Amino acid sequence: MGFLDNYIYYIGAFGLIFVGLYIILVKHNLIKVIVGLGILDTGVNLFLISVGYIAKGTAPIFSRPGIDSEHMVDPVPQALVLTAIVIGVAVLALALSLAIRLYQHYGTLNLRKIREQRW
Amino acid sequence: MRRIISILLLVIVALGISQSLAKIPFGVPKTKVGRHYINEGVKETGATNIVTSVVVSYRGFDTLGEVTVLFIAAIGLGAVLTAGAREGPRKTRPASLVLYTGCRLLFPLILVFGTYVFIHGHLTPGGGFQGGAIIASGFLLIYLGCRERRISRAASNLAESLGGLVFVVIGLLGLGFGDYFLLNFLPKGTANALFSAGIIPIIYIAIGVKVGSELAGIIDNLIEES
Amino acid sequence: MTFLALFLVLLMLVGAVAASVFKDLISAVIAAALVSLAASILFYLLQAPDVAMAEAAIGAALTAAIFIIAISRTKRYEE
Amino acid sequence: MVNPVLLIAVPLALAFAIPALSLFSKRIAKFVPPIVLVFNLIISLLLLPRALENPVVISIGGWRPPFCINLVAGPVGVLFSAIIALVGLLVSVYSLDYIHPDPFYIEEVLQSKKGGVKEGPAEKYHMLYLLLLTGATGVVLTGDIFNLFVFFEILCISSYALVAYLRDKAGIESAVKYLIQGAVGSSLLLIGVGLLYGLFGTLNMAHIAQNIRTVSPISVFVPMVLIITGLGVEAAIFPLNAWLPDAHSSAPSSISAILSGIAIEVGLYAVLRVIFTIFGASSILLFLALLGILTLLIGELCAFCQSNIKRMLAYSSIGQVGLILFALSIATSYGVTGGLFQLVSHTLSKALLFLAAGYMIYRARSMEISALEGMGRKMPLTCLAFTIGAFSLVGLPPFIGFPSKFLIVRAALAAKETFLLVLIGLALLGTVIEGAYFFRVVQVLYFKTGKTDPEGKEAPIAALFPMFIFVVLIVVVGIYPKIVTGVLNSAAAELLNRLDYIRNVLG
Repeated sequence: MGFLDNYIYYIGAFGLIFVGLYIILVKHNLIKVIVGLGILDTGVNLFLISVGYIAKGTAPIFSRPGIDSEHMVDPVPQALVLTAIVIGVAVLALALSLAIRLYQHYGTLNLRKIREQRW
Repeated sequence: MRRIISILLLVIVALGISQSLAKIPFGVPKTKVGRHYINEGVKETGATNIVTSVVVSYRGFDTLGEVTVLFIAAIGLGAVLTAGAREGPRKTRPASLVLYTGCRLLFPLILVFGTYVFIHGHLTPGGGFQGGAIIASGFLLIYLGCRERRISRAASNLAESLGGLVFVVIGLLGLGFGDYFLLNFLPKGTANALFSAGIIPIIYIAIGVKVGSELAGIIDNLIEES
Repeated sequence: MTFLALFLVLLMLVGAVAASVFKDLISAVIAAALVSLAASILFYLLQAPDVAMAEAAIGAALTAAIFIIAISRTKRYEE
Repeated sequence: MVNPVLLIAVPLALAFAIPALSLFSKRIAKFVPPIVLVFNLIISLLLLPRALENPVVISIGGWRPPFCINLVAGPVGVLFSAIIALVGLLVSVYSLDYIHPDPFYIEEVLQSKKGGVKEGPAEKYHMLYLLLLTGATGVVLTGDIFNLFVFFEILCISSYALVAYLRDKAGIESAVKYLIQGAVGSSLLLIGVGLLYGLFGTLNMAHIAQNIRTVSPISVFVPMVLIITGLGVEAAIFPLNAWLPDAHSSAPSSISAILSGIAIEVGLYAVLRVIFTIFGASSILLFLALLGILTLLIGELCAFCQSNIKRMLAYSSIGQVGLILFALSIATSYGVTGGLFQLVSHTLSKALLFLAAGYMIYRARSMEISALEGMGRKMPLTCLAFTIGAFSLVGLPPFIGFPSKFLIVRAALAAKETFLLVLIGLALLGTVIEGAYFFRVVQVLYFKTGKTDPEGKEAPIAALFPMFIFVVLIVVVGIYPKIVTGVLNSAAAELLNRLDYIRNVLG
């Protein structure tokens, strides 16, 4: 159980990252690929947060006076993840708008079938 | 074939990362910078939510960049999707009465909740991004329920511009007052009061307005038939 | 505490795999939203309430909505 | 007292103001980028003398580093920001008249029969353009690795949107490819940054660099590879550049000029900053040199096979990136100076080539090289500009490409390693191929009479003027390379001397 205690979050985070990368590498449907990007982002965010965690920690908010600051978790990764979440949603929205246009042009979202340009 | 190559590639990456991960034990404090923020944050910025003080004050420049990213996405989405000026109301089937009334009732409540979240960003969990997202989901509700309504494009543009401008101008005022961009030049007040932490609540309100109007604009652009 | 985390991580991974397997894109998106929701509870367990709020509001709700709008304007089933 | 933060804050403020301003007047948007970029150019030039003496380190928010984000305006940063402002300014003057004269675009608009396209997206074009350049400026000035990621995203996302700006088939498809590869790259970059934070507990680049030796090399290696891979997508290093030819050839020509002339270079800068300053890694330099030559040969060979002029120029950019990467990985003072010089020379020449090609394509209504036959008589000035750009890129004497390539060869010879000698031989082979395809185009322009008769009209003055400035710069620097070598030498010294960088930032 000790192993799981220590690594469960890392396993979850990297599990998501690898499933996301797998979807992006293997699937042909553009919307599916964008779903993969979203999962990848979530995995990266979970990884960043787990880096900042401290065992038996509390949230870094002095909501009442006299709170123990010794066991507060690291606030920096949380700030980074707030930024990363918003950037992720921005990329997803732009990607989806491109997908809509692509569908209007080609009538399909299968990236295999869309080969206007070659090497 | 493609699957096998991809899986092999991923296994190699996983092995590499595990090498590095072994040096980053879970749950052990490892950071000097974060400790400094926890110990000095309340004194230096006046915000009791340390995450807020990091997001808006210590790493405020990141946040400026992040707001810009969302701004770019909103503009880019508009540039990719909209063709020509939109005239007249949207042509859709009206929603059922229950949905319509429910959305009409919920919308102001969601708006108030979102505003609460970003005004209290320096005291409790939450802040500009979360509040903005909540407000945007309120607009999403309006699109689902009251389908003939539409956000005024001019008002949303104005809100977007004002939010961004307030952020940058406050930063530049800091430069004017004390040679540092985003310097917290207002009095910090007593911790845990609503009117405290100097420029932090002002910036978070600006971010909330900007993020809310941008996300609502993104939804508006996506939903609109072009 | 650990069991909750274990359950959520498993739920998350199952959701991610389901998102990869489903041919119906709407189901895939809902599975992905489930991943975000589980991740947001994990953020809360990891003492990051700010991030949990942002992930729940942006990652789970808004993203899923945007996806569904986009799918309604394209094609629902993967070929 | 000039503050480098103005280079980022003022463009952002004006870009944010454009949606509100355009409620009053639709025409105002297109004049904002030139004005802002003039301002940026002036600030950069004012900063230059101070930066040459001692890097200007500015912390944001009034805290001391490493507890805040800081900007480092050293010779490298100011050099890059000046180039970004200069090229950006000239291209923005060019795009005053060239918003969407691409023939393909016009056809599509006629087909869809929808009015009002001109006004709406045109102001969006100018906002995105300005934000792209702001992102690039932020990347070169910042001293914080996560902040670098954020500005990198600004740069990337605005270029995805601009590649898709014409909304034609090719543009959307290339933007999709570019976006997917770019987004995966940035995720890898973010994982790398997270690992670094886990290892060192700080995000300040100088602070990480100071502590890099406290951790075993093998665990530092993984984040380094992830970060370089993430940045390498934008820098178009060999296995990661599949998006580039599509994206550069289907964007509007003014955007191709910026993507080729600035975006790639900023990506390269970020790779270098990470390798030289943060990791101080000399072990992978040889590998990078090899990768550079591989990139060079593949780019030049593919360019040789193209019949589409913009794709040819795009592949030629890949080749040039390879050459620059090779020169920089020699990692001697000569090598880095040569690499930076080549970078400047490529920026000026390639921007000029894309700008000239833009109007040639517009008049010929086709991107095929064969359609440009006889253009030399129809548009003499534009074709002259194109020819000068091409000669400069190949490295002919009176132009800027000559001294830069000369420096690279000298650096490789001075290193006295057989491996490098072999590689520089291959690089020269690449240059020969480059010469072959550029001369082919020049020959088509001047010495073939066109079967089809393209419209015989010169480009408008707003387009000719920036091209003329580029030509003047290329010739003047080509004749007196001393104008820039001073700055380049101190820039190379800054990149190579990481201890000075750490001392300047952390005090």
